[in-house]
Amino acid sequence: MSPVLRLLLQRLAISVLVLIGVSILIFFIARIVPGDPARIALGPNASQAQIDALREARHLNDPIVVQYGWFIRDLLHGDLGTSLYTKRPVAQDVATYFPATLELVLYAGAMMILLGLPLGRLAARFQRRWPDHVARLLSVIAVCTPAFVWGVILQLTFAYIWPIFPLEGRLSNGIDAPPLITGFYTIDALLNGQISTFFNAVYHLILPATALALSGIGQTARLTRSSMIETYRRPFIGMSRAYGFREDRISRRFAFWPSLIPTLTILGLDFATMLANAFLVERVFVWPGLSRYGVEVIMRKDLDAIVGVVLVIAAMFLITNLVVDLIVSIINPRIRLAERKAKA
Amino acid sequence: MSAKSSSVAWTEFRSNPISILGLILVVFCIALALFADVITPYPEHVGPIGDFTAINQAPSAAHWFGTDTIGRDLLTRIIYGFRLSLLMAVLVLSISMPVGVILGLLAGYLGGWVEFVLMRLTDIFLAIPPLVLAMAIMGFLPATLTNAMLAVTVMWWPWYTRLVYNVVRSEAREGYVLAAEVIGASSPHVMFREILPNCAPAVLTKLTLDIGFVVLMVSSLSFLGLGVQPPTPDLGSMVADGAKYMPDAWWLSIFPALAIMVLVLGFNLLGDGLREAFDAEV
Amino acid sequence: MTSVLKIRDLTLGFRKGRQTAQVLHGISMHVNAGEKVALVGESGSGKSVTAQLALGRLQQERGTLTSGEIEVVGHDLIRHPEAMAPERGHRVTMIFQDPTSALNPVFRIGEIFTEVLRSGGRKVTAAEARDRALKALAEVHIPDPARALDSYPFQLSGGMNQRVMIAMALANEPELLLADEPGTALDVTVQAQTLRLMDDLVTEKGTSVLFISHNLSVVREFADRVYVIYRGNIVEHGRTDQLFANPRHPYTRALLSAAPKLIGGGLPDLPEHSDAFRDPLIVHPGCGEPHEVSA
Amino acid sequence: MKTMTRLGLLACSTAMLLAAPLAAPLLAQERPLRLDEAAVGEIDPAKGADYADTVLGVNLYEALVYPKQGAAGVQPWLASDWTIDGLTYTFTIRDGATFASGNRVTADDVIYSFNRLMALGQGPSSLFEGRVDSIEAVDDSTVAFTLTEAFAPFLAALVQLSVVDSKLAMENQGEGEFGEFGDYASAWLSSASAGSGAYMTQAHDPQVETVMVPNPNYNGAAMDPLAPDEVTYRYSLEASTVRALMGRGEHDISSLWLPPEVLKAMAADGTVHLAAEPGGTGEYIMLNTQRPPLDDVHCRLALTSAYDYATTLQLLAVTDDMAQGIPMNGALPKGLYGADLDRPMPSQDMEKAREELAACQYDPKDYPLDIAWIAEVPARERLALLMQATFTQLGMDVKVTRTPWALITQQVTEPDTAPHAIEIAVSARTPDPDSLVYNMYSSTVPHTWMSASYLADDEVDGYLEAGRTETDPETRAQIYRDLNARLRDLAPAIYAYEFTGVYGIRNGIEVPNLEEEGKLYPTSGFSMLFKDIRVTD
Repeated sequence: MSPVLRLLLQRLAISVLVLIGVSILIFFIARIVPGDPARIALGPNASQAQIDALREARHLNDPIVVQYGWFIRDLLHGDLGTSLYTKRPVAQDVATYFPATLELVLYAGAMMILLGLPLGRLAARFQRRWPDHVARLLSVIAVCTPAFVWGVILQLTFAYIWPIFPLEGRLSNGIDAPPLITGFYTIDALLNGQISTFFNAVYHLILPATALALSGIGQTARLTRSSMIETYRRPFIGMSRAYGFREDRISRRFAFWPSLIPTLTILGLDFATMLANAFLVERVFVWPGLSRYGVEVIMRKDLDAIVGVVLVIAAMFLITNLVVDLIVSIINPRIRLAERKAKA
Repeated sequence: MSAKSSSVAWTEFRSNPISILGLILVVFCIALALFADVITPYPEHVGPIGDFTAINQAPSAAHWFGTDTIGRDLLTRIIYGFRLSLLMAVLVLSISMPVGVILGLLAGYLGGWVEFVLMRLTDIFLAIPPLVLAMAIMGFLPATLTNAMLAVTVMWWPWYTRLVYNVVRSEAREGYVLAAEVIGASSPHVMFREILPNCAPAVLTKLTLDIGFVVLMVSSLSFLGLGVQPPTPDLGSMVADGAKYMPDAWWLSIFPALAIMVLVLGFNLLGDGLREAFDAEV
Repeated sequence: MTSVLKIRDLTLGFRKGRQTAQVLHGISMHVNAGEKVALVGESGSGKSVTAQLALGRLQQERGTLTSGEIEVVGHDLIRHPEAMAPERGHRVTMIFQDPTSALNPVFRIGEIFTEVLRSGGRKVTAAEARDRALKALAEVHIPDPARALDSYPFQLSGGMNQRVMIAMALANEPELLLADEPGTALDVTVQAQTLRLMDDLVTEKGTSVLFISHNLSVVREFADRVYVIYRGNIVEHGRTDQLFANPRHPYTRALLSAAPKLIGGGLPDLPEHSDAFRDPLIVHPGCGEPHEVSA
Repeated sequence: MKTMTRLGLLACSTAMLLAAPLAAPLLAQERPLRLDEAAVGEIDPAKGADYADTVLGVNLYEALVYPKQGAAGVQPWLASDWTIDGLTYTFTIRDGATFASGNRVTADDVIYSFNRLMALGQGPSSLFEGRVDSIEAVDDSTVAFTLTEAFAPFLAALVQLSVVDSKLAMENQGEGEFGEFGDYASAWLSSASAGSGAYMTQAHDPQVETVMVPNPNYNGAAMDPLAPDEVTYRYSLEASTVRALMGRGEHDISSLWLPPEVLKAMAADGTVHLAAEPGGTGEYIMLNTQRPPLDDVHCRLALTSAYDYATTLQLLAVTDDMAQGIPMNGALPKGLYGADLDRPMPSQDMEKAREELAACQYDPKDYPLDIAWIAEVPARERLALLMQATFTQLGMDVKVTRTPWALITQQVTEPDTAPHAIEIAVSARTPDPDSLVYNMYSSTVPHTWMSASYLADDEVDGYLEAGRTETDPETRAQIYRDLNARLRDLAPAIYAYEFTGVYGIRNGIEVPNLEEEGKLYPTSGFSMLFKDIRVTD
């Protein structure tokens, strides 16, 4: 087995354990709170008989550990319960709304990497000179401003005062959603050859993705900068300079790649922050995603739906970390080639 | 880790104008919060009492930041919002930090099953984005100030546990710890007297940065309507409530938004300055 | 006789805030073509900064104050330090204390080697680069050069990495090789082996070497001429045989008497400080600086 | 990295360039109508409960009867006429009535719909609970209901019985607990419509929007030739978003819940006009009659006297001649039996409030008062804060809590956990006062958000029962007037004001039912018939 694969399997096993832990945590929090879930689920007009029937049907009279067992069994059957908010199965809601959030977060993530890394690299290369000061100031402001404030500011500026971008939604009124394949409108539109729908979807993504990405861009730039400054102090950069490697080659290659390893690990966390900040941004831009659904179900004490949303987001976060681990292990030859060293 | 003495750190800190700016902002915000009763032009507007004859007024000489939807002076409420944000941040951190630090010490120093259990628990907490976990907890509890703080506290300690754990793991191999163990010092002694002081720069730096981030988190919760309840002045809910009146009454959300920015920025710059000065890994 | 390195009355200071820390107090030295010269002193004596100045790098940093003259392969590095940019890695190269940490851990030896061959903007095709690298590695007696090129530094032993380093240092046929505590981080026998290998090669190619070292046994074995530096001042200068046979400066004597402790690397124990260490420069016969001779 | 960055920039800039001309919506339809509601839309008529659900219900489905336009009572709708014989109500289904599927509307569809409503036990089912003894098909187009006992509000209640296409529903039903009826197509009907209304669903997402197109088989009341050919009913838009969309001409009719300032600002832009939908909804500040100190009527009267009615109305003003509320002088909004319009409107009287408080057995200082307001309706915060300010002057310790609606529905099931006071809007669901006050004040109903006063008064119960069984309209009206008087004396609520829905309507859209004299359907939501709306540009 290759070391990368072994590492991944190891991480996967840990992730599954963690996910089980998360499910226990969230399940118990949901059950110890005041209020009878059956009564909440049935709404104000329910009779005592209806409530008793539901308590029985959902095993609410069993000990909590047994209830957790039932919960896991249903979970494995893809049954997350029913949402009070949409009156549909939670699993169906999650499947409907998650792609929108994921699409938004992935675009924001791409912006974070494409803009944050170069900005941080630039700051490190020109450490303590003006590009550094500008980059640092921009990134610290980006980090210190909550995503919802960016949302409000961007919407006000670029959709209201200068109506360059759409105010809200995933597609303009009158443009139909592309046939469902992945749930990502941009990808589905391309797969179906609907170029104008693709651009319309991208056009709608720009403002919310930017609002979501800004603090990530700042964070990435800061991390990249400090990681690269650390790298610049290492002897192999001294060697590169002594051998006359061009400064921008060092900055782009010889200092950049080693710095990426610690940066990437933390970028995984930033991605998680984005999943959370999507809750704020989707609200501002009326983005029909899982986060907006999450806010609504939380406001309504829709227990099954809350548990479902948190589990999905935790799973997403763990998958992100797995992907990050994979990328790091590919970039970092020490992990990739661990076996060869053992033999040598 | 903490190779630099505090005087060297101070010299270094002082030489960085950005850090000084952070310090000034922090002192400014704290001063506003402390002396809110004296400074604010309309201290009676902190509560529900407004002036229904002066609703939604644009910024003017009488109301520098305008008035809100029930005629309260926005500047007054923002200054009290500083007080509340800072108070919440301090309370949240004064519980989550010690808990996290002690658990991190235990996990890192004792190892074995203690380490396994604590660190897996930490992983579980860290596997859910903090805001989502806090929101979920708030989803199950009534939205009150206490519960909001509780929710944030519950999700904050693991960060300190992990930080201290990592420091301890590297410090435990250091000579002075081995030396202390060789001469037969007790575990608590080694943990608290030998290792803890060496975690201090990292923990303090993180603490400073975290004040900003707790403010950010709490205001995000409030923005979603899950945190502080009216009429208590809170910056996040002011932004959310004001956003409904955009763009006509822009001041309602722009000023509180800027206030959050300034507050978080101050602690961030200060924290960054400390990090560089102490060379601390956070 | 041409000097590849010529330093005259060189001072160096670092400004920090309103204070200036003076590191070099007006040193003069030279390295002639094909000559192996050692600069000996404790850490912090100013020997490493001298190497950095010779690369033209340190004077480009902000807060660095220099005066005097420093001329390397014909370039005036006080006025035009940037002139060194295309020469680094070609006419002047360097070898380091710890070869493994001096090689970038996330790139293969081959990639680093190619970069070295192309440094200063020289056009070298990939095939050509690999060819030259293989030859260079063969010269330093690396058993399987092709495999080494495809390896990462951490996959090779320290000795192998030092050979790679030497191959890189000599691949572009430099005129001056700066050896900053070469191989101090290595095992003593490995260090000795690689130094001998280097010595053979530089002798064969006629490369000048500036050894920067605190290790007197290394200096005694490999250097033709020695400068002893103490706190930013050259205190004694002579041919290796003269200096070791007849150390005249109190500091040199103290160093030599401490020598047994120093063999095998490691940080030198500071010889006990004495005011006598501040005595003026002593130059052994026949060893004057070029400008003094011509003057 | 370098190439990636360039690619990214290239992609972004290309997207911007190409997207700009696409900014204008590509309208496939000639007369689109876009409107929004604060809540989530439920298109299953057996589950619908609130305003948005009513609007969806009346457009997608037809009931046997419909509120009279511009008057009290009901008119023929899906039923062309009916006869009442003692406890039996017999309806004849309109000739040629057809579902969107092309199926004819038959008596069996009515029976299926009624049984389905009662089996699911949600939405408007409580209007009929225990009242119908049997329902049978006399022939294909005649259906007869037999009641268990006299029930005067029955006919009016039928406006809430939407008739579902039973053949289509049964083709689409899933597994469920209802035997041969499976799940009563519960899942399917929450995602598609199966009615005979003027419109049918094209797409439905409860969190986003419902898209409706005209029903090609519709043969009910005439449809305006300029009626929209595509209706998008959107959910949960922020006030600022609606305002901006309307400013750009990308939205046509706002929800009812915009703060007055926003409506005012929109109207001032000159691209939007306002229209009001008065009637049928009371704004009640329900006082918890089971918790001290409000279990003492004098304490309650102190609050009703201290309440600042004038400022309330001032806060609801949108423009000089339009407001989101009008004064209310009792438990019944105008337009319902028993609402007496001659009585003076209440006003703040602090003197009287202090007297009542003195007569109250409790010292207000010992009992902190908690007032809740519904988080979903931001404008109510002001009224809660206004109460806090006013009641504090009486020496009371008042706490205000923002509570999400779902939590309120949960809290109110127990008088002990319910707040002392909470402002709730209650609408008559049918054009009959019984649909409003019975659920609010009868001591026999389970505790719900409508009955958060927990009143238990024999005299009130007596009036309520009498109102149900009495069929003579004039006597009934007197019963409700007496009830109203009694409810003023008992003060189970502060009758704060009567809610008036104010819509912002984009110029170019005409809503005659709201804008023309005498065309209003006085029951909340029933005027929003898309078939009557004109899209003129």
